[in-house]
Amino acid sequence: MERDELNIMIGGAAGQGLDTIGQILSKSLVREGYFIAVTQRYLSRIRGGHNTFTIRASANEVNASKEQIDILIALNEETINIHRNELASGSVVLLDKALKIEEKDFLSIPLKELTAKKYYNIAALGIVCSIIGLDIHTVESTLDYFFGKKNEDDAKENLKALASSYEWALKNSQDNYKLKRIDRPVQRLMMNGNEAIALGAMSSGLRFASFYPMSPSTSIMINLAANAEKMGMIVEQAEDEISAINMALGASFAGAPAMVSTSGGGFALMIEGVSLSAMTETPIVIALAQRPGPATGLPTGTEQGDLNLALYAGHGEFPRAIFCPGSIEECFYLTRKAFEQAEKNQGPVFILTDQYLADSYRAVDPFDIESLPPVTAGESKMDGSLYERYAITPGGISPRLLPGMSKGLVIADSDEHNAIGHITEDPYLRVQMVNKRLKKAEGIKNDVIAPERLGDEDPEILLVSWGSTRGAVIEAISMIKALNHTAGGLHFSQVWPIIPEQFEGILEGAGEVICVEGNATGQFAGLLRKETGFSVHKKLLRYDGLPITPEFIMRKSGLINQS
Amino acid sequence: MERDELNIMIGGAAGQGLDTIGQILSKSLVREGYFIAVTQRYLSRIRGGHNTFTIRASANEVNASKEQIDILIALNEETINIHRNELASGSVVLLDKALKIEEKDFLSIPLKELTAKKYYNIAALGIVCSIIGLDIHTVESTLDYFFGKKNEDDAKENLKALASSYEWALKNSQDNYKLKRIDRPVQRLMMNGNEAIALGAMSSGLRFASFYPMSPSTSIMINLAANAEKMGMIVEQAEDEISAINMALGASFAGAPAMVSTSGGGFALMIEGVSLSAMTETPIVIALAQRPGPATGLPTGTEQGDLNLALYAGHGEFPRAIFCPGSIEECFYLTRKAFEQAEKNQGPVFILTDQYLADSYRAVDPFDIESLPPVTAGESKMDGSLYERYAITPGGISPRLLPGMSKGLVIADSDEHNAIGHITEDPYLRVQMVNKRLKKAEGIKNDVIAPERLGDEDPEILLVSWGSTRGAVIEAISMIKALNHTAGGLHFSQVWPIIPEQFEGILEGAGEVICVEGNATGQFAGLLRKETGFSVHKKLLRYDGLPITPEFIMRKSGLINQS
Amino acid sequence: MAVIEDFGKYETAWCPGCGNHSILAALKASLAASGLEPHEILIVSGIGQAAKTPHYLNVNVFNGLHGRSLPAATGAKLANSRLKVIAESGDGCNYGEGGNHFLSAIRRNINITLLVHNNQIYGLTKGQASPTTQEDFITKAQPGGVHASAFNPVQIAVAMKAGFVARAFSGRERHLSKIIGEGIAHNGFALIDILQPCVSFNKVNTFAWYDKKCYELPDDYDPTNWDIAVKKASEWEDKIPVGIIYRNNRKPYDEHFSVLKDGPLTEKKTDMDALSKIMEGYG
Amino acid sequence: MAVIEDFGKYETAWCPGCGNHSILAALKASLAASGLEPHEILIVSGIGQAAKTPHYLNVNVFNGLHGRSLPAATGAKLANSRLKVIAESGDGCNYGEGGNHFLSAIRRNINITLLVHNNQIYGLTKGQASPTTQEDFITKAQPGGVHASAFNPVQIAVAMKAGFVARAFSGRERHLSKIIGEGIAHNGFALIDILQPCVSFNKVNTFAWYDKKCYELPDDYDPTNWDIAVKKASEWEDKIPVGIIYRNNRKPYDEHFSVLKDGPLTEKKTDMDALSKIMEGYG
Ligand SMILES: Cc1ncc(C[n+]2csc(CCOP(=O)(O)OP(=O)(O)O)c2C)c(N)n1
Ligand SMILES: Cc1ncc(C[n+]2csc(CCOP(=O)(O)OP(=O)(O)O)c2C)c(N)n1
Ligand code: SF4
Ligand code: SF4
Ligand SMILES: [Mg+2]
Ligand SMILES: [Mg+2]
Repeated sequence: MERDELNIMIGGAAGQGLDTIGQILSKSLVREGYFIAVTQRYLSRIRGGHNTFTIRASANEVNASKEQIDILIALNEETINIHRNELASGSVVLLDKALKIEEKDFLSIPLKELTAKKYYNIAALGIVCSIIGLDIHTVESTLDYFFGKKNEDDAKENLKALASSYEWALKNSQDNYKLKRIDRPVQRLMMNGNEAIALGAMSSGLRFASFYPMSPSTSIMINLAANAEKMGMIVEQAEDEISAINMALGASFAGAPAMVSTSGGGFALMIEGVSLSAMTETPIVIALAQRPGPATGLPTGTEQGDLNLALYAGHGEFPRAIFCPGSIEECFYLTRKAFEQAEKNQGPVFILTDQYLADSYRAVDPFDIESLPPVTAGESKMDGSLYERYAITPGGISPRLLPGMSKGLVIADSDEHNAIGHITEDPYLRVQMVNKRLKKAEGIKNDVIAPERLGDEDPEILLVSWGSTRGAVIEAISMIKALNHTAGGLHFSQVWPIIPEQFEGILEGAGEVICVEGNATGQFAGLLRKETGFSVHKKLLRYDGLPITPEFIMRKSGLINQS
Repeated sequence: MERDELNIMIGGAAGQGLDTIGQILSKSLVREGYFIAVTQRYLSRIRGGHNTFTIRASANEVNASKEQIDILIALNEETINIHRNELASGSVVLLDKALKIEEKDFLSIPLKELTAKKYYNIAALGIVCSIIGLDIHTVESTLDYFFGKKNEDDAKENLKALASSYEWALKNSQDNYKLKRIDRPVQRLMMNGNEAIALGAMSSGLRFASFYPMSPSTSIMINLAANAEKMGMIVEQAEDEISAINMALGASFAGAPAMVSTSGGGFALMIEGVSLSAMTETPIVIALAQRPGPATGLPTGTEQGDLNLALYAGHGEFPRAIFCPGSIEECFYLTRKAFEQAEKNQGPVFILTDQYLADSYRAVDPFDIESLPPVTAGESKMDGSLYERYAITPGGISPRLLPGMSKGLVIADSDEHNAIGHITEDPYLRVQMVNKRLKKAEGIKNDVIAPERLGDEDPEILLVSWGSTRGAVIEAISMIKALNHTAGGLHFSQVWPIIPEQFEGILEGAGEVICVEGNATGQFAGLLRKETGFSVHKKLLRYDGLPITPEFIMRKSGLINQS
Repeated sequence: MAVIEDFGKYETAWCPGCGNHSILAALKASLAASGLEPHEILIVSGIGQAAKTPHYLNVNVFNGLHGRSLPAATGAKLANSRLKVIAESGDGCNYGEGGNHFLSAIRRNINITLLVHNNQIYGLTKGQASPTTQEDFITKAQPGGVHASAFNPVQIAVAMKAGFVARAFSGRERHLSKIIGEGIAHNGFALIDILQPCVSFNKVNTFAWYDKKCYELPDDYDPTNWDIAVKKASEWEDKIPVGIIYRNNRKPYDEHFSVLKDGPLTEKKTDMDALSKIMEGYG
Repeated sequence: MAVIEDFGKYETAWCPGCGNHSILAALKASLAASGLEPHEILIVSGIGQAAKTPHYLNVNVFNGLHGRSLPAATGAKLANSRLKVIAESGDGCNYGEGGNHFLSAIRRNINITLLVHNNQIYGLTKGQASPTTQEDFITKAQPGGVHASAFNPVQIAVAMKAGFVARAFSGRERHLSKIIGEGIAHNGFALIDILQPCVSFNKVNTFAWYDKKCYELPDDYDPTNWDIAVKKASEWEDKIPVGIIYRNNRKPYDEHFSVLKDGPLTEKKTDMDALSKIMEGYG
């Protein structure tokens, strides 16, 4: 039997190499032209515990991960116990013969006979590739790509383990897990959210990035650091998050487009700096990768719990823009938009993402990089006469000179200031300056990304969502439609500002409006009410640290039975 | 002519001793039985600049400051230039003859003849006390109270300067600025907002307070420090605000009721700690004294610009209570309430105040301290068996044991945890714990202070307000009524949680609903809409760093002409 | 008296071979030898691999924020000075995120024992450089190598005349345990910087690396001599001294507060008469 | 070449008699002598009385947050290494709120000149203790006296082998100006801790107090000898040495970055070919 799609989970302890299997398998799939959606679950430890790497592979485009498992690669017994209930009918479990678990639909692999312990994970890879019918040459070259530069002997052993296990599976497994072959595979990239954000930042002309490590944001910076040399950037690990944002602001002030990345607790420490960005009118892009709080919370889980914090972070009042990508492509393009907006409006701009999206690999078409110009910091040069950093203008944006680039002196101030930038405590000037800063909100509004309309018009059921849940919502809409309801979606990839006129009609036109969010209080539903007066009819909230899946939406909405 | 009330402004440069005049005059007035409302304006410098200390003194209760000046004590020429327009008809300006400014209604004082330069401020005090008819003995004893412990010679010279100037004024000034005498003066206290907060905290059983200096919050801690020895407390200045809140949480965990105080930028640094308080379920009271932002902003001005920040500070989701006193009495009683709520609900509670209230002296009746029990940290003791710090209970509140007080071991954790307090990453437990923490919101709601209804029922004009603007709103309501409109008010002394059922009818029943706030975006109006769907009809916003006055409300509402 | 078993036995989340296992064992032994009961002890930690330690012990625990163990420990100690307070965390936690608190704890001489698991790397976040990471060390976050010079906490603590300054190595469990015991017994701030191999992310400063370099200070070493201690503290390249590098008898912080003379804050009652007088003072 | 007048003349918000006036004058003289044009200079400050200084000068200014001048200055320097970057703030700003950044700036050896107006008090917030306030000093916030020992920034900087460590006194304006000049000329991190009387809030460490204690280091003093510098740095009780206490030739931070070899970040263009290759790497 050929399959259009398969959901493959690799489970085991940290340190057993499941990440390696997952990455190579994913990349091989992408190289053979399949679409993928990866969900990674890991614990806050380096060895041991129980982790999973789940790949939904499909011949057709996929938007979200799936819950039901078709192939479970169990690197230990615990994996079977934990995930037995998630097995789809007609599924298969691959496991080491040494575990001595014999059950129907379990394929016991004589790993010991196939290779040495060190290469067990590669052997498991070989088995699964064989079972789903991947071309061994593709897998071999992917393996090469991953291990290429390392130890030669190892590389050889890897290839041997792959070949022997691939062979073994050809002989010893059933034939009903083959993925439908893609004839002329389109060349796509395999990329996760954080990689796409890093790429977006580089294409925007990023020059300076600073950070303090914090999951799930760190890999944005790791990706930038790997390319800093080539791209003419500095990626600086700071002594703490406070330093990170103040460094980035110093760099940005001096003329280097700058960003920081962090997660909840680290962001909390940056909040004074957000306010400084607004007051000094210094551009900055803040990538805030959400994880469950409060405090340290679930460091490796996912959540959409920091929307309110992003909306209101910073003492005093000032405009901001908050983008929340719903796909890998949006991670790239909205990061670009974030840089544009930061430089244009000279203030703080957010990219609000989360662990799920950060770690979720997908197959994406290459971005049209050539046609995309990077931003430039500073608009004008002047000589001699007095430069007014905070000149009052109709739109609130003052022409920006960079220090040291001309004879004009640039004065930025965190106190309330006059047009030049010197401290003032004059009530009249104060009001002028507040108005000036707030006026920028108009420009930001002009550039707002309208929410995306999905599915049917005036549907019985309208799912309202934002950020990383986009894919799950798209698939849930199809599922609801399959149950003979009309269903639609209103998805926000920018949560601030929002412009009621763009979507109020859609809310009014729907039967039941359901807000789908990865938090416990319905923060976006609250924002909607604040901005429109509209109360959603129902909230589907998830806050157990796991991503929202189409199945979760269906279960919680009562449209399909709880499993 | 005897006056019911007088508005007296002292103006001059920092360092000219206007604070001393203001304090002694205020206290003398209170001791003679008058009501007062003080507004202090000062700049962010120690010497020079232009400061004012304005006392509205009245035989009847007063709720707010006034703008029009009856007596202006000008310690320098600048004062006259700046405040000339604020003089009421029939006002008098007191100034040094040496300034050589002669105008009608100006009283030139031969200061040089009356005393030495060092005592000019005391001489000015003597003049004004004489003019308004204060008993010189009251002023003398107040002077004594202020300078008592210091240099004896100085004290004598002070008294001499006072006497000679008092005498001079008796002979040389008109008789139409006498305040109506209070026959049997009630003994009241002269106290400002920060002093009342400190007193409230002490009466609540505060044991540990930590802070990093920041205007306008610092004096809360200065007041506590002065009494730490007597009251059995430690008041610790930390190396930064992050340390301040973490210290307070450590102390509170160990069993010492604890508080911190700060302002916007310093609070930004405490936000991670707020989240820690919620996650570890450790009580803490946070006094957040607002000043205009963003960033350093106007360090010595006033604003109500950090409501949103207080509402949403902290990554992750958790309940909180936010009190915002509208009078000195409320500063005391709501601080008590804050401690009660913090200990009861084991989490963060805010006192949201601002520079205006912090520095505004009033005459208040002594508080009935004896009948008020302090809070106690920890509810139960147990021995031997396993103690569950985070036991799941119907209300979300777990019995609290203190470490070291018994054999039960207390485990607090900033990660998600099981009932004992050990780290967990289990999705099921996670949901249980989130629910447990959020359930506390119900208890907090049960104790909410309903908004205060002021003025007429179902009025043509309803002023909605919160925090320090209460007095101005009360007086504005009277002014509006005097214009033959019906007028009412809905004033919130607790801004979170708010319970729509308590006041929705009042909003609906009013003709025009006007929200009065000391910020530029109408943050409370936004909160109202979010929680009730109700949009206020008009917003009266002030954000120039000055307090909202009754006159401001009248001008801005269009009810009286712009002056 | 509590025996070692009273301090519990838990499964840990650490990698096999990690130096943390020995530190935990040594700490347990020290606590058992200290004569303290589990409930008399409070361990305050931050976030990181090291900071998980108190979860594997029967003691009171406040597991706070990354970098903030010292402030929380300071508050707890000032609140209840009867508690034996230990702060425990990693090098990143204490010298990175918490660097400012490290300086302040020394200045205060707060009587807390600070155990730093110094693996010269950020372990829990998968191997970025910490302040103690050696110059030129390469990580994924520092692919061009670390450009800053390594922080020598012992040097700074000695320079600031901290009350008790020691270095130890997790590979010498018995010696480590003895030092921890002395640190706990010290009345004032005690820093014990514990060299700890991270088998997963630090492939340079390994067990063998430390083992080769570390030598125990001789019996006749005089830790009260500041001049000598300054020199000792700077030894690192060839040989690394382990032991008590420096100590003095500075007055611990809590003893400066006369309010604590008759008992901890947690035992005080609110004096209503005193409060009334204070209130009357506003009259 | 710029002359002293080019650096402007502004009215200040400082008290008459404050040491800051002399520091401003000395700085102006140093800048005029440096050969730098106003627009080539960036002064980054925090918040406090000292931090107002750059507003009284014709230079580029980034007046940021309390305690955060060093990170902002570091970012600016890494972004445009052609700028002469000076960080200027008070003792509270740099050693209190910003203590962690102080340590990191030294570790990085970022080529910034740090001028600390050290009045041993929080001036702008009206006289609370700062980290450099002497033990037992009484303030309204510390009515029982300061219980922590005073931070000696020079000691720490020397202990950490900072590139350039000096102490100066605002009362010796000419000497101060010379030291600032040398600090600015130094290629690497330069700390100049400037003793500065605060006439309003520090009635102990007055002009006379400093003047009596301060002595200039003799010409034959060798600031490259670390051992001697450690001792010199600790002098405070009787006599206070002013001058360059320690210096070395550590490589400044920006020179470690090969990416800066051909010019500052601010002059780089985005290399689209390189970017395409990076993207293809995900294929
Ligand atoms: C405010 C904040 N920033 C960052 C993190 C992420 N974080 C957790 S542990 C850690 C580093 C731990 O390193 P170290 O203290 O050396 O401990 P180790 O894991 O090496 O024992 C970091 C950066 C966090 N939890 N909180
Ligand atoms: C985050 C933050 N905390 C506190 C303050 C308040 N504050 C302003 S200046 C200052 C102290 C200044 O002392 P110092 O740095 O020594 O400078 P000086 O005024 O003595 O020159 C403080 C605490 C602030 N602006 N920001
Ligand atoms: S990552 Fe390193 S420090 Fe963490 S447990 Fe493993 S070996 Fe130990
Ligand atoms: S308060 Fe002190 S530091 Fe500030 S200006 Fe006055 S004298 Fe100078
Ligand atoms: Mg570490
Ligand atoms: Mg100072």
